[in-house]
Amino acid sequence: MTADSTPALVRPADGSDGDPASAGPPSAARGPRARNTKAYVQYALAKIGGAIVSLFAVLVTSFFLFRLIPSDPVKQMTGGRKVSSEQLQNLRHQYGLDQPMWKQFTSYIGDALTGDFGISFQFHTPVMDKILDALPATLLLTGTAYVLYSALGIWLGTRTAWRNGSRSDRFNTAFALTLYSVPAFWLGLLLIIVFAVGIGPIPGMFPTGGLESGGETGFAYILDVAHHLILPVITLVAVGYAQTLLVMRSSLLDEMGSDYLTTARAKGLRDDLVRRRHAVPNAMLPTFTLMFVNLGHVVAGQILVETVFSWPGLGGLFYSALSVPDLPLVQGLFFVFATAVILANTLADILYPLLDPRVGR
Amino acid sequence: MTLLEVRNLEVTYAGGAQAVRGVNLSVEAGQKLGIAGESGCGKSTLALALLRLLPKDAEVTGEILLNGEDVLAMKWGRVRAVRWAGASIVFQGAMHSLNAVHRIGDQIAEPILLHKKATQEGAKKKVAELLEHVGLPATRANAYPHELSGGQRQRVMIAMALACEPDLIIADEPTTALDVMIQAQILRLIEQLVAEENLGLIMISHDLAVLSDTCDRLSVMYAGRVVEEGPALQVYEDAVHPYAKALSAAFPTIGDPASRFAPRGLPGDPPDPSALPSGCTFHPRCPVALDVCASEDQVLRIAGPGRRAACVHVGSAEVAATEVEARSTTA
Amino acid sequence: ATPLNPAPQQAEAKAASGNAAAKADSGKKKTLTVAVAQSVDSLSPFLATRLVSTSIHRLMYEYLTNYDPKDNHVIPGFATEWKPSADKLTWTYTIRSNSKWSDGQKATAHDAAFTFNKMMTDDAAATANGSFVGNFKKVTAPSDTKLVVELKKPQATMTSLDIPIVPEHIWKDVKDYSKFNNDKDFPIVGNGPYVVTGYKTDQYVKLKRNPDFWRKTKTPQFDNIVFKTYKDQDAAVAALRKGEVSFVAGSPALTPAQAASLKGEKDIKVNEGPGRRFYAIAVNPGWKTKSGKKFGDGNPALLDEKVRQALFRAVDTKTIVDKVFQGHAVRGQGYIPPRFQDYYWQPSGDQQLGYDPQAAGKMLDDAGYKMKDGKRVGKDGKPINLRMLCHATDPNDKAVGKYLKEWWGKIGIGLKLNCVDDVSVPWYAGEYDLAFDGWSVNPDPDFVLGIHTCAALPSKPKEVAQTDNGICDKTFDKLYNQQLAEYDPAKRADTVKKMESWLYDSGYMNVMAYPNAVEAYRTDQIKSVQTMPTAAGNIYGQDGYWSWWSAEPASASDSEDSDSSSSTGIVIGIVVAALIVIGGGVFFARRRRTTADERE
Amino acid sequence: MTTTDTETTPTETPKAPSARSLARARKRQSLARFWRSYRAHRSGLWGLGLLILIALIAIFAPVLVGSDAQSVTDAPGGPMEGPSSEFPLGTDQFGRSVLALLVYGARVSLTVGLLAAFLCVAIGTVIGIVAGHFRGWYSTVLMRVTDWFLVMPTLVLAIALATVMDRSMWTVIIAIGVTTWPTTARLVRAQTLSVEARPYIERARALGGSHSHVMTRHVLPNVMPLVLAQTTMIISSAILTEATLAFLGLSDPTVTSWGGMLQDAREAGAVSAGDWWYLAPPGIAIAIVALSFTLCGRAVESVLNPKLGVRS
Amino acid sequence: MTETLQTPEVSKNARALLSADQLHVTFPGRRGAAEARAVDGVDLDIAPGEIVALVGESGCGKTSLARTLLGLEKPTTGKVTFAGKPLDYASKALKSYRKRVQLVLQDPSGSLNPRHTVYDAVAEGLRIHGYTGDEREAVSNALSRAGLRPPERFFLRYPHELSGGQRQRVVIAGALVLDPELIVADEPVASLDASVRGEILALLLRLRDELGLSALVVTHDLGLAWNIADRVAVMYLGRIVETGRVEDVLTSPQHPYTQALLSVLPEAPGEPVVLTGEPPDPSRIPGGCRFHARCQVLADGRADEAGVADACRTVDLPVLTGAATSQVACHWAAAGAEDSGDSR
Ligand SMILES: Nc1ncnc2c1ncn2[C@@H]1O[C@H](COP(=O)(O)OP(=O)(O)OP(=O)(O)O)[C@@H](O)[C@H]1O
Ligand SMILES: Nc1ncnc2c1ncn2[C@@H]1O[C@H](COP(=O)(O)OP(=O)(O)OP(=O)(O)O)[C@@H](O)[C@H]1O
Ligand SMILES: [Mg+2]
Ligand SMILES: [Mg+2]
Repeated sequence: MTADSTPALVRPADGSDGDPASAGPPSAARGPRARNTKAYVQYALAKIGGAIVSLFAVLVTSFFLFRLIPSDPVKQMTGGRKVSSEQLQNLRHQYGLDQPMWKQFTSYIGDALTGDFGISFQFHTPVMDKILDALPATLLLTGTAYVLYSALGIWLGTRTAWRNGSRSDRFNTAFALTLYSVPAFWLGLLLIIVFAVGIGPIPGMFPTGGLESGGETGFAYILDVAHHLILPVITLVAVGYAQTLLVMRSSLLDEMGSDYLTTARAKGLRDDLVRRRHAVPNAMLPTFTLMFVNLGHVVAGQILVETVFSWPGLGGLFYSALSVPDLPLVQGLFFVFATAVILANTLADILYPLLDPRVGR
Repeated sequence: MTLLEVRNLEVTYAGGAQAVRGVNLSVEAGQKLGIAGESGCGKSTLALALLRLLPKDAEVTGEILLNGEDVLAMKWGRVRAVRWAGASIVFQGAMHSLNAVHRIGDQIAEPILLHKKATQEGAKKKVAELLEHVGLPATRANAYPHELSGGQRQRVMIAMALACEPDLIIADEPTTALDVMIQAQILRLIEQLVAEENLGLIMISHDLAVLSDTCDRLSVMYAGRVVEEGPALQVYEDAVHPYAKALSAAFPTIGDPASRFAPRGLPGDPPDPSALPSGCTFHPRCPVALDVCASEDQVLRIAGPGRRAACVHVGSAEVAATEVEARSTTA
Repeated sequence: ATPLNPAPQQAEAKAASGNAAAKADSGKKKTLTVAVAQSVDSLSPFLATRLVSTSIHRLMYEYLTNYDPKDNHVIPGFATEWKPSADKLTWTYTIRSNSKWSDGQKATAHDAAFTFNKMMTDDAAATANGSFVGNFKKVTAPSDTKLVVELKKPQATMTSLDIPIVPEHIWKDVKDYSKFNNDKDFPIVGNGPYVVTGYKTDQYVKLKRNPDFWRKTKTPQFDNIVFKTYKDQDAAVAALRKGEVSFVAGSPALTPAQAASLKGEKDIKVNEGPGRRFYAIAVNPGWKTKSGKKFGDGNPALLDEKVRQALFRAVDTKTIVDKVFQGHAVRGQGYIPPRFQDYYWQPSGDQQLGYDPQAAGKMLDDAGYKMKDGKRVGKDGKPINLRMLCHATDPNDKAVGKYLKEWWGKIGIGLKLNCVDDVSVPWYAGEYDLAFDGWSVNPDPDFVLGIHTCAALPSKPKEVAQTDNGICDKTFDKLYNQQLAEYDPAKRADTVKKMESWLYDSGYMNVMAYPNAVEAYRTDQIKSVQTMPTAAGNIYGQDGYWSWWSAEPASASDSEDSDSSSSTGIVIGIVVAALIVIGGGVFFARRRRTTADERE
Repeated sequence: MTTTDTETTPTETPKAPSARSLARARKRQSLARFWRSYRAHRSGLWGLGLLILIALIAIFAPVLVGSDAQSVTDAPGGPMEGPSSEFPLGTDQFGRSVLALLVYGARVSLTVGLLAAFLCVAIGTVIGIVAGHFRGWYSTVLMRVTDWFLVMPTLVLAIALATVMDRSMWTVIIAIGVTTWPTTARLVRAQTLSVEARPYIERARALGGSHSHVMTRHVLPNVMPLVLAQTTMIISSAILTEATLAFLGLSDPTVTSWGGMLQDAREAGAVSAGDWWYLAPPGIAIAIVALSFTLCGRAVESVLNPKLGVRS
Repeated sequence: MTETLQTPEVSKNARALLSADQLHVTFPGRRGAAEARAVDGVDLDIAPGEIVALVGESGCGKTSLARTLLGLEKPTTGKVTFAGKPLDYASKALKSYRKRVQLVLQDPSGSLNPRHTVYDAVAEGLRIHGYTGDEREAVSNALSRAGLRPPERFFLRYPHELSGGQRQRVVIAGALVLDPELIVADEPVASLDASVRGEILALLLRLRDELGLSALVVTHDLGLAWNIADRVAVMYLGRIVETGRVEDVLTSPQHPYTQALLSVLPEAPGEPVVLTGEPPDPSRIPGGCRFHARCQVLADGRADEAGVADACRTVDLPVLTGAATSQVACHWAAAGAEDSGDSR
């Protein structure tokens, strides 16, 4: 959800550099392949360099941004129990909170570069351990949903665009848009009421929350987790696939009148081959962009859906960390989230030239 | 048997634009037909109609006999079989007509694999042959379209058109976007290939000069209709229809003092195909229009041996161009 | 042990499958699943502060003393008896000799001494319970059964030191107490009635009955207890409905709507007991440091006792109990909830500040705060607009805030709710006018009284301190010291009540209600469970392990149906999902066939 | 008297039609043309109709349901009553009519949606145009900043911001506005780049036009339609984000919003109690408004796009 | 400043309205590619009232030269002189320069903002330069001069409501409204239909005759040069290789490149000389004569006969002066010209 879900999000394929000349295709023939490879490596290195700069910027901001939250670390550590003056000093000292800001900052940066984000105030565990604990659950949920809604979106997007204006197009688009407008957490609540609790003749078929019933092993465990996965995944897919659908649809529509499609038809290709071999690969680029943006957000999880379904993932962890607030954990999570997005974007940038020969060389 | 015979072809787009209005054409094997006309007169529409490539909602009537078989009456399966194998097209903008994400070799091989049931190996060999044929090194098969220059891309398009050894090639403005020198290269290549293989060729362009140089016969179109046709040189140098005349005058001959400091053109604007003028569609711009032109549609009439033109001033007998002019001044 | 149940219980059969020893037992085990809302902060007693963690610690470890479930009086725990010296500065505890750690080692006074010493010497170990030992001078264990604690000054909580005693032989190797969470090696060595056998962050904590537990008056009937985390209370309630869990503890209570909807349900019992919390409006008294330095920016009008009282007179506690708590609370007056009978105090008739907006208006008029254009103006001629701190996560704060805003609006006082996640920063800075406040009261009231003494004030402005609301008053302090030194329960109770009376009159702490504990369990899984106090008490979060220690499983036949229904759930769920996938596939395949040929 | 007045004006106009007034007529005409093609989009009409209806409801809320509908002390009903003729959608835990609250909630949702979108679009457009127009390091810096904001998971950043600032409607507006602009900025920059590549920009520069001339006279008008279409989409997602933040308890609890109602309903245990009349309407209302804006946006986009030639 | 130093140059170009002097424009190469020398040493003078055609194949640097003359691109080295004064790139000075020199682009549809009416488009220049007179009057005048009559009929049209020829007239009117002294037209008719072209060209000629306007017309169409230009400059790979009166250059071309260009025209007599290979690449300009790699004269051995083959490959040619005399930059022509002179 949120604003970045509008299809317009998709970035121009030429990446972030402001070079206007890169938008057009190079006019003259390029030199030998070796030069292309070298250019590509250069391009990739530039992208990676950019990513490192971004990462550093994120690191710095996450330090300062969350220091704005009015909160008292010592209180988080003692869970609100009353402390004496000297105990207070001791705790402050122990966590380095009595250091001047710049010193805290430098040691934070230094530690963070080694993957150490300090000790969670509320869980007394290294932040990274806590994050790594919750990561698999998030990846399982949002990853599954991601794969499903991307596939569904691409498939339906292709279909609706190819039969633009038909009844199934109108129905599918309207249906997707409607789901897209529904708040995810609300849909989750409804699904719980209807399919987990059961309403009227519908029995409660699914668990109300959590990742597992506990205690299962082997195949039974897998089945059990799958069973827990169904409702949250449905929620995420329902609110998520519209975006991919719309992007896929509009980029395919853009391609629909293209001359190369006429060429393909003129060659005597069947309609579905024209679509699959020619139209879709060309229309995929904006969708790929979106998919990589979404991929980056897979790690951030779905705060609300994770909350509603008691999913022990990063989204829920972030929200609880923020409401305590557990500064080191918040910083660490924020950094991990942003890193995931940066990595996904960089990966996208690096892969584009391979996906679309026009880009980046 | 004539290779291609088009009878009374009419195309109306969904928006009501009458892009082609009753065109008759015929092309023999080994013959080169040029179609000239200004932008929007329906040249591309005509070309696309020949292989039923127009959008579904465009209404097409008439007969298109390709090797005696009516394309418009065929089943889709048959149409697909005829496409490229029977007649292939070289499109105007090669950049857009090639798929940017596939290697050109694969694009050339695609119709071979489809129509000739060739093996991958066979197709590859054929692609290499074709590329050499149009003057590109066979290694370029691995290139993507954007790695080629405009002229090279156009060569790829031509190679592709030849892939299934069709009887007819339709070239829709194959050189418009190209530089003079490259244009010359491509035209030579087409001429040479057509001569070698004894193919039928329909060449579409707005450049009357180029067509007259390349083709055997010329048809000049205006607002969806052929207004003059005949042997290429005659039409170019001695046009009968006022439009064709104006068009040929627009290409000055260097060294001809008559055109020095005297650019010639045709006043007025090209017609809008969805709101065509009444009567002869050319009459609003015609320097020699009569009153009847505004109300009476003009059909093609014999204008000499092997020549026809759609103008009131033609018909009864051969009317010399000078006479037409004289008459217009008196009128 | 009770005879084994012929029919398996779903949850418990699973628990057994991973455990070889249990398999030998033919795997028929009984499991009690408790839905909790909090996630465990730590399993280390030195770090854990959340209720869920301390409840688990009650089951894992012994404490020196325990509380009688009937009436909360102190009873022996790890210590069998205790005795203060005449100067009340040395306490000698006799440690029981029949307690064993679950790894077979004997639990002794040395373990207790180790625990206390660790907290006294290692700051990290003092994180959670440091306040208990802040006053300790020296702790020694002269023998296996004798523990001696020397104090710096007398301390009233010596019989209610709520500190889990940990095994020295395990904990002495711990390097860094600030990071050790006691959650890596299972089972975790303990000497309580249950032993922790498994833990997954934010998911569950599993415990197994400790067969060697010393208290043999009764053997716990459930073989396993699982604390399962449900972040969403409705999910927990749904899980209870479906029989996925046996018990739901509210956080802090089930909402009235939830309670109401569960009440009619078959096989579910809603238990409502008087809560241990008071729920009050705290008024900024003008904060000072220990040395008397003033700080904070509380509204000066509130320094007038009459204004504070007037504000409270405009609060209709009955409506709050009826509407916000919908009857699941008791109207508040004195500081200590009625659950603690000994210390419960009520204002006398003329002392009472009952709901009377008119009287409130008059009091304000008299105090010199006149109405002007519908707004009450202060001494500076500006309208009085008060800021009230509220806990963003507490729905009651927000709901009561809505009422307060309207009630006080009627007597011309403006209110702005400032709901934040962490109220402590503005609070310790004294930057508030009013605040929602509430504490869970222990059987011994020392703590909740001590937080209003001058000694609890911060030493520096804005620093975290022991004080609750920055109150500092000589009269109150005198009474506090008096009760601290008083060993006669009745006399001490008297003094405590005097303190409550003072607090009431001061208007600094206006108790609005004592929320009830509202919780629910499945009677087809739990036949009976001990409440605390026995008469109308609560189950979750007791001062002791009584509830789970005493819980009786329902007979097998009752639980069968919940079992089958949830496994049916799995089957149906997966079948439905499979059908959708297959249906989609078929649909897709069919469409493809139709599009394949005659289309263009 | 008045008739003569009105008669003189039209007689004057054809005589000396000032270019300005004719231009205005021209603008009106193109608006009319816009409306004609907009009308062809049935879903867009639906969206617009619904929006107008909801906007009217929001504006006239005090008249429709009484100005004290939000009062807890004067709540007319009992807690959590089911639908009845008096309370068509039942009551909340304070006994207030859910329908009345829903009507009031529209005010917050629409205000937040509109203002947040405005903020987002204003920032995004300015930054996008400037970054697209100028070359060199400031453009690079601007885009780096934009990229930085873009990699932040929006909701995460909004939650963080809403936590940092105090709970009020303005906080939510700012949090949404500040976190969503980068998308707009990128889009506007891309569009600016494509507009800047058009020959008419070259012509304007060759005529001696300054940077501000080019940006305001040429780029802005050509970017605006796209921005307009984008705005409606942003409004729709801003409304969803507002609901989300309110649902997480990050909005002002004393203000009734749809997201806040859902949060209240959940806190009150409406889910367990199965009180659908309390739970369903706010969600449906959010979905309807969000959908309406999206539909309008899509219709606007498809009306403007062909002429805009964005895609060509 | 250095008045004294400039004096001789001012006098040198005294007759020219606009002149380019040793102009070089270099674009940095993208992503490690070599830099592109789009304009590589050009001298060109345009006298008042003169129409100069600049011809050459695609990518030879015509547009870059035109843009540099307008100050839209800063020359890497060399300078542009207008009315005897070197062009000043300060924004104020540029603005006043751009009042006197106007640009007309190839694509009239693209040169008009689709959201501006014809009136706005024409008045834009006036507004930019803060015209104080009657704007309406000026716009009407410009439109009628550009052949759009009656002008009022077109005021409120949008570009998409006009035909291509009309659009180009609007663009020209927009240029005329500021009463410029020189128009630079970059392929002004390339995108128009053949039948419409003549009208626009006739308009340019008429404006020269009526207003004494100078023009630089950039084109790749030699017929167009024949139609309207006084003088023609043939450009190859960033440099002018042949220049002179249209009648001279187009009827008896000296440079093999010009010869080839003329020979491939459809109606040209004789066997066309189709140069092989792709358009040249300004990032790889060969040494010696820049045309030698494609030169038919060198290829068929005629250069060898004339004994200049080595010079063609190795000896750089001097930059032709901008003056109106006929000049050619070719070793072979230099050698051959004497021969033919002898034989004649
Ligand atoms: N898909 C379509 N729908 C509606 N009208 C169309 C469509 N394609 C072309 N037209 C109209 O039909 C007329 C003929 O178009 P066509 O492309 O055949 O012209 P053309 O002679 O090829 O022009 P050009 O020289 O510019 O290529 C034009 O006026 C065009 O606007
Ligand atoms: N902004 C630029 N950056 C880099 N290279 C450029 C730029 N503009 C032009 N070039 C290069 O400079 C060379 C000359 O370009 P120019 O546009 O002047 O040619 P032209 O003669 O006008 O060609 P055409 O006939 O195709 O318009 C070309 O190779 C082009 O790629
Ligand atoms: Mg065409
Ligand atoms: Mg150019």
